[in-house]
Amino acid sequence: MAKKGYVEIDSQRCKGCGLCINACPQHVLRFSEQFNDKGYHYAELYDPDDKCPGCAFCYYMCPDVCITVHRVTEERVKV
Amino acid sequence: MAKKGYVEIDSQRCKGCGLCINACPQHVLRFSEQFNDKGYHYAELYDPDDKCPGCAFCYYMCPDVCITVHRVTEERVKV
Amino acid sequence: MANVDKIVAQMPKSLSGKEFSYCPGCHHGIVHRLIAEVIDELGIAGKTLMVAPVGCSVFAYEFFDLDGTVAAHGRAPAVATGMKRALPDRIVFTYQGDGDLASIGAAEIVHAANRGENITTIFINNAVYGMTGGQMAPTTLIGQKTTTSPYGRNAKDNGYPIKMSEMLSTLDGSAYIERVMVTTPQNVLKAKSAIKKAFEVQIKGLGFSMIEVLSTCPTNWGMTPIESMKWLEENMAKAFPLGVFVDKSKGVI
Amino acid sequence: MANVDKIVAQMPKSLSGKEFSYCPGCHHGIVHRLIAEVIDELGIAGKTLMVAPVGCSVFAYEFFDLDGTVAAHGRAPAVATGMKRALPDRIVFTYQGDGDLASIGAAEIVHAANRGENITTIFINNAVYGMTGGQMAPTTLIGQKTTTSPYGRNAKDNGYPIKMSEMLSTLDGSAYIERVMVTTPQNVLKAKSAIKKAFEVQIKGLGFSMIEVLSTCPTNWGMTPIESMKWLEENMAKAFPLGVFVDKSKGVI
Amino acid sequence: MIHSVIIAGFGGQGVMLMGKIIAEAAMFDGKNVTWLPSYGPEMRGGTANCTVVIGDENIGSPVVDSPDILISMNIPSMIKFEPTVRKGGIMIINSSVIDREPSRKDIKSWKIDSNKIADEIGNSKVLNMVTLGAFAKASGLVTVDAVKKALDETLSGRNKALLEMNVKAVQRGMEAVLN
Amino acid sequence: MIHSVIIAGFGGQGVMLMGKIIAEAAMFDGKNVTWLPSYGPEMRGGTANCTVVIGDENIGSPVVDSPDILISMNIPSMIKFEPTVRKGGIMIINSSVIDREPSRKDIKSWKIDSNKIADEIGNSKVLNMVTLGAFAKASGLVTVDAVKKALDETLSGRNKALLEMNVKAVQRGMEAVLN
Amino acid sequence: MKMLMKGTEAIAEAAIRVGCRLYFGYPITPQSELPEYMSRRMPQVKGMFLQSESEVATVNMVYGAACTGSRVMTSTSSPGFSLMMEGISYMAGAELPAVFINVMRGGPGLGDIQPAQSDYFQATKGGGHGDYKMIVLAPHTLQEAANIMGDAFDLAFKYRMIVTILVDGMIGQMMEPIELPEWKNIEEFKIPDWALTGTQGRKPRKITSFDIDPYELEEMNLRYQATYKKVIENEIKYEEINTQNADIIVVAYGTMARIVKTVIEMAKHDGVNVGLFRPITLWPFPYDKLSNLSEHVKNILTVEMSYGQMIEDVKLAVSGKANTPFYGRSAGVVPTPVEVLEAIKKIVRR
Amino acid sequence: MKMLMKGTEAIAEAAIRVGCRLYFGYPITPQSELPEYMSRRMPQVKGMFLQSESEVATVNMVYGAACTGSRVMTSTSSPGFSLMMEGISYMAGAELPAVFINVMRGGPGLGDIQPAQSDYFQATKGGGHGDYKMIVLAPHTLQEAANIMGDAFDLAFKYRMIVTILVDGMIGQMMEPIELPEWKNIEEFKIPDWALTGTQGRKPRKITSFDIDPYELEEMNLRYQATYKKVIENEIKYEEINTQNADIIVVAYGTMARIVKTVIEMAKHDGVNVGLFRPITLWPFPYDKLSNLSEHVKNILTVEMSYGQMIEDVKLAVSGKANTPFYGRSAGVVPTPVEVLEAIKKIVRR
Ligand SMILES: Cc1ncc(C[n+]2csc(CCOP(=O)(O)OP(=O)(O)O)c2C)c(N)n1
Ligand SMILES: Cc1ncc(C[n+]2csc(CCOP(=O)(O)OP(=O)(O)O)c2C)c(N)n1
Ligand code: SF4
Ligand code: SF4
Ligand code: SF4
Ligand code: SF4
Ligand code: SF4
Ligand code: SF4
Ligand SMILES: [Mg+2]
Ligand SMILES: [Mg+2]
Repeated sequence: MAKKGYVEIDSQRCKGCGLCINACPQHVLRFSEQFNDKGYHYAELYDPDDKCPGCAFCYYMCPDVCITVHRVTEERVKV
Repeated sequence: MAKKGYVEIDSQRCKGCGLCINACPQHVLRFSEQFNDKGYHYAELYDPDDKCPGCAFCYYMCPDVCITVHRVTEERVKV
Repeated sequence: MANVDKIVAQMPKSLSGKEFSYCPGCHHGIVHRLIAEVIDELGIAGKTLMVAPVGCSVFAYEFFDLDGTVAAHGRAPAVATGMKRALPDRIVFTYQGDGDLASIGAAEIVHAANRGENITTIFINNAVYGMTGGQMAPTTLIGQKTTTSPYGRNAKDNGYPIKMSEMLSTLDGSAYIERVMVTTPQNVLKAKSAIKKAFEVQIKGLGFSMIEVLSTCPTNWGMTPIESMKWLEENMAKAFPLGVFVDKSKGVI
Repeated sequence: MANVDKIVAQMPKSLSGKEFSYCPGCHHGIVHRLIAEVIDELGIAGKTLMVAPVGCSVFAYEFFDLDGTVAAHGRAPAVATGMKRALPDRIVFTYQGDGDLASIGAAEIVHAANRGENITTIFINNAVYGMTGGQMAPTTLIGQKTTTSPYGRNAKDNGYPIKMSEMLSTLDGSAYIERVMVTTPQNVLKAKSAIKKAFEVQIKGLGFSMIEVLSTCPTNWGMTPIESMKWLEENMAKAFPLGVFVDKSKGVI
Repeated sequence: MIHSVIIAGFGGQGVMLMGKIIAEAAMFDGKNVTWLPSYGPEMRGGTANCTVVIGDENIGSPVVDSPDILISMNIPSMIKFEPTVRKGGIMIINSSVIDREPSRKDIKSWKIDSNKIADEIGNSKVLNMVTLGAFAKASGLVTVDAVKKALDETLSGRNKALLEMNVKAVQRGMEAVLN
Repeated sequence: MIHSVIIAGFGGQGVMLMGKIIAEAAMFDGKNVTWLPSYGPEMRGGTANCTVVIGDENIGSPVVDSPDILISMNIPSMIKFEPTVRKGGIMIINSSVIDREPSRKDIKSWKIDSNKIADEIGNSKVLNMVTLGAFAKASGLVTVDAVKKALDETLSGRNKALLEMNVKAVQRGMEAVLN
Repeated sequence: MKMLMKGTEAIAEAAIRVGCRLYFGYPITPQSELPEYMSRRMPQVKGMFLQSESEVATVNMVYGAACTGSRVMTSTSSPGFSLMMEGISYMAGAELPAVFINVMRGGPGLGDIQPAQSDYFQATKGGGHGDYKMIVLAPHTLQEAANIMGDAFDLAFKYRMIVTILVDGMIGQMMEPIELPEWKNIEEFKIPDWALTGTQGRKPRKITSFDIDPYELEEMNLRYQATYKKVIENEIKYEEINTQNADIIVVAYGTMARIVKTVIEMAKHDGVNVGLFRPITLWPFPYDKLSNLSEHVKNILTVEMSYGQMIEDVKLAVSGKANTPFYGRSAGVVPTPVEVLEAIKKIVRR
Repeated sequence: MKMLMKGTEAIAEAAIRVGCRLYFGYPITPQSELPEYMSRRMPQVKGMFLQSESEVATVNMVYGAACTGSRVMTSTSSPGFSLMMEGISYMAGAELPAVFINVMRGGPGLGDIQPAQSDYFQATKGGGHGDYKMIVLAPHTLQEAANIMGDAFDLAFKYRMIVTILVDGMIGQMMEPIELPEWKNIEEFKIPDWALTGTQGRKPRKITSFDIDPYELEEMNLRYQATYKKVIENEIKYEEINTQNADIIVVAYGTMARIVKTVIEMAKHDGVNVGLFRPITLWPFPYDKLSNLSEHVKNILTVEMSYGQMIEDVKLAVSGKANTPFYGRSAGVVPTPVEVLEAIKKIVRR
């Protein structure tokens, strides 16, 4: 099944507050095992079965504006 | 007919604002012809036919606390 | 039978007897007398502290036979707070003009009220800065000409006549707030019982109490004392409706 | 057929991109983003002036890609007034905390509102002084422990949580006042449209507009960001009911 | 030479304006001049006064301990300022309000029935200009033309009649000194 | 002689308390001592540090440009302070969090797996006391008894168990230095 | 053509003519005629007058207006000036230009409303916190006051500093014939390149007195100090009246200097040759000039309407090279020419 | 028995022990621990702590509490102190005793929160309006700070003056072992005969800084001036460290003096004999003593955490008898012993 959406998270900017993880209806966000340079376990997308529709709930809640949300749509392209 | 009441007005304290005169229901107050030391025509009682019952309306309105109100009553006095 | 002569009304004991510095017909004097009468009747003169403002009533501390001081312009509620916190069993009241209370002193009165500071404030609203020569106050009416609103106050530049009693009554610390005027013997008596109520609220420790008195400033309004009272009743009393805005004393007093 | 990848949400243009100085999970950041989104959508970035407060958001002027300054603690409304009077056709907004706006700045906000000063204020109410280490704010809840109310705020000594939106909405100059929170994606969107409304009110020249945002301070509340949001919803939102308190835009916008 | 004048009376008597007209007139006469009002709450209802200093050279202090000339418009100000007038100085008294004699013998005094004269002219308000006329005549410190010019300036915009009435008042005041 | 210590790490790692206990212990050892925190919003989430100066004579400046000893609890503070340590000085590294080697060769460094040891003791919070123990042993600046006394003071009122656990942590930290 | 005007009004009209179109203020005696005049006049010249809720608000409104690069001013008297100290310190730190008028009255506290010079320290040393300075100008006639307004605004913008006109109730309340300054064409003022006007595409501008990093803040402070040095080098102003071969030199400013000018004439009759040194810039104070003068005279008498404030700057200038007696009265009492003359004679006859 | 305490907390606890039971204040770094401590402690000793809405409110609350004759105090840092200037001037005029703490930080404006000494002028010359003075004490260790609190309240009541403790963020934030002062029995304080307590039969008492008649106000001012004279005669305090036969005398106070003490030791190794003159009372400043010292040494170096404020008092004292070089940094940057030593060597080696 095709990807409908995904998010990029600026892992260095992230402070690991977890508000995005808490807000994600698809539960496809989690804390990374890694520390970033600030010493935080940053948030990362783990979406093996492409659940993320790009609803942007995570973006709405992120206090540090770390998240960029993408939506992927199929469109007829003129050739 | 006997005096039921009367007022004393501190003519030196008076500033001639006329609030008492304006308030007197019996119209027994008026401005004096004289100036007081402050140079004001002070208020004075003119009550030839003893109309003043000592209602104290003038007192209530006086901004400079110039007025002392008396009431005269007939009382049986033990001898 | 003999005639007995009783004095039914005279200078209250709590006044010092010093001549007032106010202009002829100025309502400051009436309110002073009412406060003194209330203090006499409640028998609290010996334990009452007064805080005078900066304004025409800056001299007020001289006119009362009470311990008293003058606060910096607008800060009377803070000064009174300091006194009350130091001596909680004393009665502390402030006397403030509208420039003093509503303009420069807005923060101090708001927070005294919000803290439920157990003090009483007598607020003289005469829609103008009297002392300094009749400049616009926050309480000045729309269209009213003053020395700093020579073309008449207009809402766009200067905003609106501020209703302090209404505003302060939204605060949970306010226990009693009423607006009165003293233009007739009848409403003078109403004003007196309002002031008495305010002091009783403090005595009972119910919190912040304030009486706003709509007052005249014949000198700066450029009217005779009698005209001023008419203008007050016909204009100010409409912009600033009389009434009780908070009363937490119900049942308590 | 081809897959098209669209970015639907990202860092707004009106933010400078500088990393926020706030603690993890602090709501200041969410509100910053919402303001920037609104400014982008209204296309007013080029003519908007920002006044930052003294508080944790003292750095806010750095975080926006706008001309901006920092006002003295509590005086942002006065600074904004000076700017707006000098440049009436610019958009001027202040960003203030509850200590800044409700405590030391009470007089300035009251008079900006009463003048109907045509500015917008974003008011971050987090029931505490964040910047200085979690002291009691006038908005601190009854019973809430802070570094200056170690035994919990009690009404007798400290008065009551002050409801600024309710108080300011009694003033005739207030055109739009609403209280919101940002604890869920849903109410984040509500908060955004409130902020947009406030700016639109200014653009239309209707007068003073303010949005009060109930916000978390995980650090000084001593909770995790998630716990804080729960505490906010269960406690603060009860003491400070959400809603629109004034709306003079009806029919106009 | 430097000359000083103190003008004192009730708020309502237009003493400040009187002082301003005198100062302005002196200015038009090409003199240096200062005008200093009493200010503050002592004005409340009570008495007001102003000090005018006129000189050929620059004027240092506009404050005056002992004036050369006193114009006293009511009893309180006469009581307050008469003793301060410089020996050989001049005092103009508004006898309509002041029912008493000057106590100083070492100064020259003129009693002017200003209110009455003003009423005769038909406007009680111009009593200050009547007094000003008397001052001008008695002191010779300002020329009539300069006073007229000053009045003209101050009343500019107002109707002609008012100006003429004021000028008349000044003249009547000057005459009053002659008698 | 005067010795200076800088203790730096995350807010949550109890670096301030560590510094206070060290200072208090030195005091109980009869030394002069000052403790100076970093303060202000840079603490927001980020790193915190404090400076302890211990001396026999009076201590003038509590500010230290180059410490004799550095206790670094996280990478940022190691990056920031390692270069400032005085030649021949000492650095204690919390190797549980710091996954890198010291770059200075002219100072003596000890790597302590503080978090792990704390977990072994059964309370991750005592990681600061483990580190403190290591510091005490490595520097010899404070006696164990004094540290115990300081802990006793600070935890007075709290339950005995907590105190013992902290003391244990200190001892384990000291042992860690020996290996 | 000369006009008879009140000091406060002369200052206000002069300010308008030199291009001030923004006034914020709060009434206080003895300067309320200034805001009153502005309230009448500003609407006529398309300017803006706003009566603020307090002096604390005033100074911060001025801060805001100054951020936009506009010519803005305010006026107050002693207690009101004290309330502005935090804001003034902020403006100094933010390097914002504006003109303040302090029409001094008797203090301390509520004091009275009569003329005084007891806010000299506050204006020249820094009544607010931190190492900052304002340019302080002290005119002694209404003509000088009117003339100085143009310089005041020019200096404020040239150095991005506050310029304070320090006068007293006498200057504020008296009338004198004056020649008003020429009208300046406000269209010709260009908006400074630091002004907050909205980015309109360009890089954002920030104005602040703040930097959490002490080394950054030190940089800012060193910049202020460099500016102050420039002002000291270029802007010192004073007046001298027969200071050469004088028996005694009197140092006085403002109203007090006026009075001393009268005293100089009186003293001639008594055969005493009195010189006057009148600082026009109180900050920067003319230390060097006065230092030179002190080498050729035995006594340098400072006369103030205070209990001795400027005297400290006089002593710093003289630095032991001459006697530095003092005569002053304060609290609203203005020394008369006679008493100043007596003070002088006592010293000279010693 | 010695305790390790923070400066702000040591001051607070000492104040309570010497009888202060009323504290009003508003948080500000670097002294918020002081109100925080008071909020915990006051209820335990039946005292009163109130967090005010602002520093403007604070100073006026202190005014009100002081009117009742109680021992009241507050604390703040630089910007907050600036907001208190009007109220302080009022208290000086009303002759009200109280203790103020200013824990100075970098300025001007918002500045930063690091230690500074740039509010010296404000505290010693009068940041408020009018001719007034406060007694200004500058402890340099926490022990001295704790000890000085008793004197502070005693002086305040003895002279009916404000006493300001002028320290910086360093003293406020650091910990040091200290011996706390003895507890005073507050029952033994008697209510002053000027205090407002309610007439209870006696004559009413009035407290004000106001008299509309300048001659009356002058009387009041002359009374203040007489008090100040007494304080100057009786209360000057300073510390001297080998000022005799020193190659150079350094004048410094508070934190800066601490650092100089380190420098003295360092200098010995370089064979430079450095003396320290440390004013403890900044007002009244020890002019005479320093004047004497300046006769026997070539260089008197002033070192401050400012760009030169106390230096003016040093120059007034020295009055040309010695060189008066200056070294200072400000804005929250604390000069290190090393750089101060360098500055000294440069001068000595000249
Ligand atoms: C800090 C300060 N600002 C301004 C003033 C000048 N001032 C004295 S009284 C007053 C306003 C008086 O008006 P109000 O409070 O309404 O009292 P009123 O005279 O009308 O009774 C002002 C502005 C002052 N004394 N102090
Ligand atoms: C005049 C003055 N007083 C006090 C302070 C110290 N101070 C800085 S921020 C602040 C309060 C911050 O609380 P708030 O406004 O609620 O903002 P928050 O940090 O909670 O977002 C205080 C008291 C100051 N900078 N200036
Ligand atoms: S866009 Fe929606 S679904 Fe995708 S990660 Fe964010 S919150 Fe989860
Ligand atoms: S909300 Fe933002 S800052 Fe918080 S964890 Fe998610 S990405 Fe990181
Ligand atoms: S008491 Fe009544 S009737 Fe008598 S004079 Fe007064 S108002 Fe008139
Ligand atoms: S009301 Fe009082 S002051 Fe006014 S006229 Fe009557 S008596 Fe005189
Ligand atoms: S000026 Fe107005 S308020 Fe003041 S005393 Fe006169 S009438 Fe009353
Ligand atoms: S202290 Fe509180 S308000 Fe300030 S940044 Fe941290 S969480 Fe946010
Ligand atoms: Mg009023
Ligand atoms: Mg807050």
